[in-house]
Amino acid sequence: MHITEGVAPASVAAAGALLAAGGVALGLRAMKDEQIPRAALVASAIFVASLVIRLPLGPSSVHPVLNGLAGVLLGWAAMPAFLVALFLQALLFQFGGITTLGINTVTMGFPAVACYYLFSRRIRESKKGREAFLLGVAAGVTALTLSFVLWAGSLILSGKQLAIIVKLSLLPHLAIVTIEGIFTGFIVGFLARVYPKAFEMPHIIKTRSDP
Amino acid sequence: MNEKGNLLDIQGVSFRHTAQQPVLEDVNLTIRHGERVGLVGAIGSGKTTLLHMIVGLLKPNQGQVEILGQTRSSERDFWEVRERVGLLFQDPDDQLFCPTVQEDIAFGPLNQGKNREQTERAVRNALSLVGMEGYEDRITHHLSGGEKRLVSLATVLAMEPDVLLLDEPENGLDPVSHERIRSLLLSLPQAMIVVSHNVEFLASVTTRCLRVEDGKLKEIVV
Amino acid sequence: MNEKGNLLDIQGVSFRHTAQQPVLEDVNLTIRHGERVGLVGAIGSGKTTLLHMIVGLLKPNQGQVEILGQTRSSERDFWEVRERVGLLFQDPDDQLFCPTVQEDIAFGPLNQGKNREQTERAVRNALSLVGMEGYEDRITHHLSGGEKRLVSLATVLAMEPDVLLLDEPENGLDPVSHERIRSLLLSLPQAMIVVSHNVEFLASVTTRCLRVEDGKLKEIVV
Amino acid sequence: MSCTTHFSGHTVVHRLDPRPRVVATLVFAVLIALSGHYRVLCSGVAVGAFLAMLSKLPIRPLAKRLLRLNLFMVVLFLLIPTTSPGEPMFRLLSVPFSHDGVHLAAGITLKANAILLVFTSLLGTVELSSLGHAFHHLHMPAKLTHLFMFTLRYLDVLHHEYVTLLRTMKARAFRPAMSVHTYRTYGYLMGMLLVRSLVRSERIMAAMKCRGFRGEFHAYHHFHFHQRDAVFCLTSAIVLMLFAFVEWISGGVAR
Ligand SMILES: Nc1ncnc2c1ncn2[C@@H]1O[C@H](COP(=O)(O)OP(=O)(O)OP(=O)(O)O)[C@@H](O)[C@H]1O
Ligand SMILES: Nc1ncnc2c1ncn2[C@@H]1O[C@H](COP(=O)(O)OP(=O)(O)OP(=O)(O)O)[C@@H](O)[C@H]1O
Ligand SMILES: [Mg+2]
Ligand SMILES: [Mg+2]
Repeated sequence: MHITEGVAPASVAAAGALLAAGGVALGLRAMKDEQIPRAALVASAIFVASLVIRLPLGPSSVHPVLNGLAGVLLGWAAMPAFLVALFLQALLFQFGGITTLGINTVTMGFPAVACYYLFSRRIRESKKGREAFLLGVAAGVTALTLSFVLWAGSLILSGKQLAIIVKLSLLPHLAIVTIEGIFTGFIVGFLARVYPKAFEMPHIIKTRSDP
Repeated sequence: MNEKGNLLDIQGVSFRHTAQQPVLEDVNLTIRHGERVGLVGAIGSGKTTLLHMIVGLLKPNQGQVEILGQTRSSERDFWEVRERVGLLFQDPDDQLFCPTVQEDIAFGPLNQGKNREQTERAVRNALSLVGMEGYEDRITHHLSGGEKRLVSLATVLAMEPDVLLLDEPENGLDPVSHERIRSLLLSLPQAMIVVSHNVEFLASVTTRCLRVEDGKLKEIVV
Repeated sequence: MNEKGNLLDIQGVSFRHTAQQPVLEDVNLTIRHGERVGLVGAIGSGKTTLLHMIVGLLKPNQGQVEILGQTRSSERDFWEVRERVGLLFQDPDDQLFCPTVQEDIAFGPLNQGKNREQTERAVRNALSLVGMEGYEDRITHHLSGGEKRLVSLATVLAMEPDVLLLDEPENGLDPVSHERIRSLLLSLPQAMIVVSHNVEFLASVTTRCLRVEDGKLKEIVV
Repeated sequence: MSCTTHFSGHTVVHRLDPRPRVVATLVFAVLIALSGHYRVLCSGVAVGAFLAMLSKLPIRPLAKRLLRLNLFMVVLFLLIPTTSPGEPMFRLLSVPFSHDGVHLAAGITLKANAILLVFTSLLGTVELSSLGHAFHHLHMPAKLTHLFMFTLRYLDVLHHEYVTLLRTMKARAFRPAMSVHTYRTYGYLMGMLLVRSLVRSERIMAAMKCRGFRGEFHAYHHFHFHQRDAVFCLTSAIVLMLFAFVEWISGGVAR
C-alpha cells in the first residue's frame, strides 16, 4: 500500500511531508536514547518480514505490513521507525519513493500510533493468550484499515481519476486486512505468552536510575 | 521401510554458498540402512552444509542425490525425505520457535497430517524418550541450553523418522546432559549421521567415521 | 591505578533474574590486582550474570559490590567502573553495533571524552594489538565469526581498561583464531576474568580457576 | 545473502562526496514532482539515464527495477484514460482513451522514471553506512541518524535468523498453504524473531553502556570535499536552475 513515485502532485506530497515531519519529530521526542536499539531492531524485524514472508492467499500470496504490531510495540517511536524503513525500501527495492516518503510515512505511521493508544495497555493487562490474540487481530485490522483509508484519501486527492484504483483494490484489501489481522493476532499472542515484557516500553519499566 | 538398496547415495556432488570457493567438491557418499556414521571436520569445512543438502534445504550445484531409493532434485521430491529423515539443527535456538514445548513437538506430526489424538500420543512418546516428561507446557524460550537440546531432539523423534541427522548434538552441554544424550543415542534404533568435534563421543555412538576436509570426504578410523 | 587493596570484592551477593530460583546466592569473591582468574560452570549457571553484575548492568538483589576500591551501587557509581573495566560480550554481534570497524572501536574512546586525534591513535593501537591492521573501513557485519571476535576485543582494548572481563573469548573459533586469541591474552598485562567451557584454554591463560555451581563459587584446580 | 547491498563500483559518481549527492537528489525530485511540462520531464529522464550510464549501474538489476515500476504504469495507462471522462484522444479496440487521462498517466510515468533513475544512480551507489554519515553531516536529528544506522546494521543479522528459522520449519515437513496452521506458524516464526530482536536490543544497550555511553552520540566519520565535488555541485546547480527556468517560462500548470 504505497503511493508510487510520481503519482502525488506537489501539494499532496508537501502536505504528507509536513504531517510526517511533525509525527516524526514527536516520535523522536518520545523515543529515549535507550530505546533506539529497540526501535531499530523491531523496525528491522518488521522490514524483513514485510519483505520475505508471503502469506498464502488463494492462488497468490500477500506480504504482511505489521504496522499495527509496530505501533503496539513502539508507540510514537513507530513514526521514525517507519520513516527509516520506508526510505530503505525506496532505496533498496524501489517500493514507494522519495517524493512520496512523507505520505507513505503518514499512511503507515499514524495508524500504528493509533493502535498504540487503542491496544497497547489492554494487551499488557490481558491475562489469557486468547485475549491477547483477539487484541492482536483488532490491532492488525484497525491499523491496516486506517492505512487503507489514508492511502485511498491521498490517492483521490492526487487526482480524481485515480479513484478507480481505489475502487478496484477495495475487495482484495478486504482479504488482505483479514489475513493481516489473523497474522498479527498470532504474533501478539505469541509475545504475550513467551515474552510479555515486549509490550512494556523500556521507559515505562525503568527510567534511567540517575536523572 | 524399504530395507533393500541404500539409504543414501550421493554421487559427484559439489556445492558453493556464494561465488566463493566451493564448500563441497565432487563428493561421493553411500550409506546403507541401519548404519550409524560419524562426521568430523574443522570449523567451516562443510559438515552442516552436507546435512542440509541431504534434506534439500540446500541444493547442490552439481551431482546427484539419491535418498531412500529415489533420485531427488526438486523441492517436491524432498517433501517425502523431510517426513522420513529427521534433522537436528546445530543451534537448538534455531529449532524451537513455538511458544510451548508441546506445540513445538506437535508441529512436525501435524505437518505430516496426523490427527489430534495421534499427535498428542507422539508428543508424549517423544518427551518420554528424551526423559523430559512434564515439560509440555514450559515456554521453549525459557529453557536452559541443555533442555533446549533435548527438546529439539524430541521434536525430531516425534516425527518418527527412519533416519536421524544430528548436527553436534552434544555441543555446549555440561557433562550431565552430555551423558544423557549419549545413552539416548545408543538406545535409538534408527540409522543416523552424527556430526561432532568430539571424537570419543563419536566412537562410542557410531559404527564408522568420515572426515570432511578440503571439500572431500575421507573414511577415518577413530 | 591504585595498586593497593583489592581489585574486586564481592560480599554476600545474591541475584535472581525473575521470580524464579536465584542464579547467584550469597556469593563471595575477592580478586587482587594483577590476578588472572578463570571461570567455568555448566550452561546457565550464572557466569555471564556474574560478569554483568560486576560492571553494573545487572544490580544484585542483596549483598555488596566493591570495585576498584569503592563500594558501587547506583548507576552513576558504575560509570567509572565501565571506563576502567572492559567487558567482552559472549556474542560479538551484540558488541559490534556500528557500521564500520573504525567507528565501532572509536565509540568507547569518544565516550571517554578523547579528542579526534587521540581516538584515531587508540583505534590504530587497538587494531594492531589484535593483529587486524587494515580493517578500519570494513563493514562490521560482513566480518567472519573469528574476525568479529577479534574486533570486539579491539573495541574493549581501545578504552585502555585496567581490567578485562572476557565472556567465552575462544568460543566457536577454529584452531588458528583460537591460538591467536590465546597468545594475545597471554601477552596482555591486564588483570582479567575469563569465562570458558574449555578448561585447557583456561589453564594456559589464567593463574587460578573458579567454578560456578548451584549459585555458589568454588575454587578448583585445573 | 544480503538485503543491504548498494550498487558498488569505482566510477566518478561513486567517488563523489555523498552529501551533495543527497541534496542534489532531493532538489531534483522536488523539481520534477512539481513540474507540469513534458520538456522538463523528458529532460529529467534524460539526466537520469545519463547518470545511470555514468555510474555504470548493472543492467539486470536496474532493468528489473524499471520493469517493476513500469508494469504499474502500464496498468495506469490502461485504467485511467479509459475510465476518466473527457474528449477521447484515440480509440483502441473501440475503447476511448481520454485526453486528460493519457496526459495524467504519461506525466506520472515520466516523473517516476526520472526520479528513480537519479535516485538510484546518485544515492543507490553510496555505501549505506556512508549515507548515514552524510545524513549526520547534513544535520539530520542525531536520534534519527542512529536509528537509521542501527536498522541497517541489524537487517542482515535478522534476515539470516529468519532464513535459519524457516529452514527448520521446512525440515519438519512444513508446507505453506492457505490455512490457519500456516498463518499461525508464520506468526510464531515472526514472534520468535521479535523476541530475539528485543532480547538482543537489551544486550546492545548493555554493550553501549559498557563503553561509556551516557545518552550522547559522538560522530567520528568525516568526509573530504574534493575538487570533483565542487564540479558536481556547480553542474547540478546549473542543471537544476535550468529546469526551474524552463518550467517557469513555460508557464501555467497544464500538462
Ligand atoms: N548462508 C551462507 N552463505 C555463505 N556462506 C556460508 C553460508 N553458510 C555457511 N557458509 C560457509 O560455508 C562453509 C561451510 O559451512 P558449514 O556450516 O557447513 O561448516 P561446518 O563444517 O558445519 O562448521 P562448524 O563446525 O562451524 O559448524 C563455511 O565457510 C561457511 O562460512
Ligand atoms: N534476562 C533474563 N531473564 C531471565 N532469566 C535469565 C535472563 N538472562 C539469563 N537468565 C537465566 O539466568 C541463568 C544464568 O544465565 P547466564 O547467562 O548467566 O548463564 P551462563 O553461565 O553464562 O551460561 P552459558 O554458558 O550458556 O553462557 C540461566 O538459567 C538463564 O536462563
Ligand atoms: Mg556446522
Ligand atoms: Mg554465558
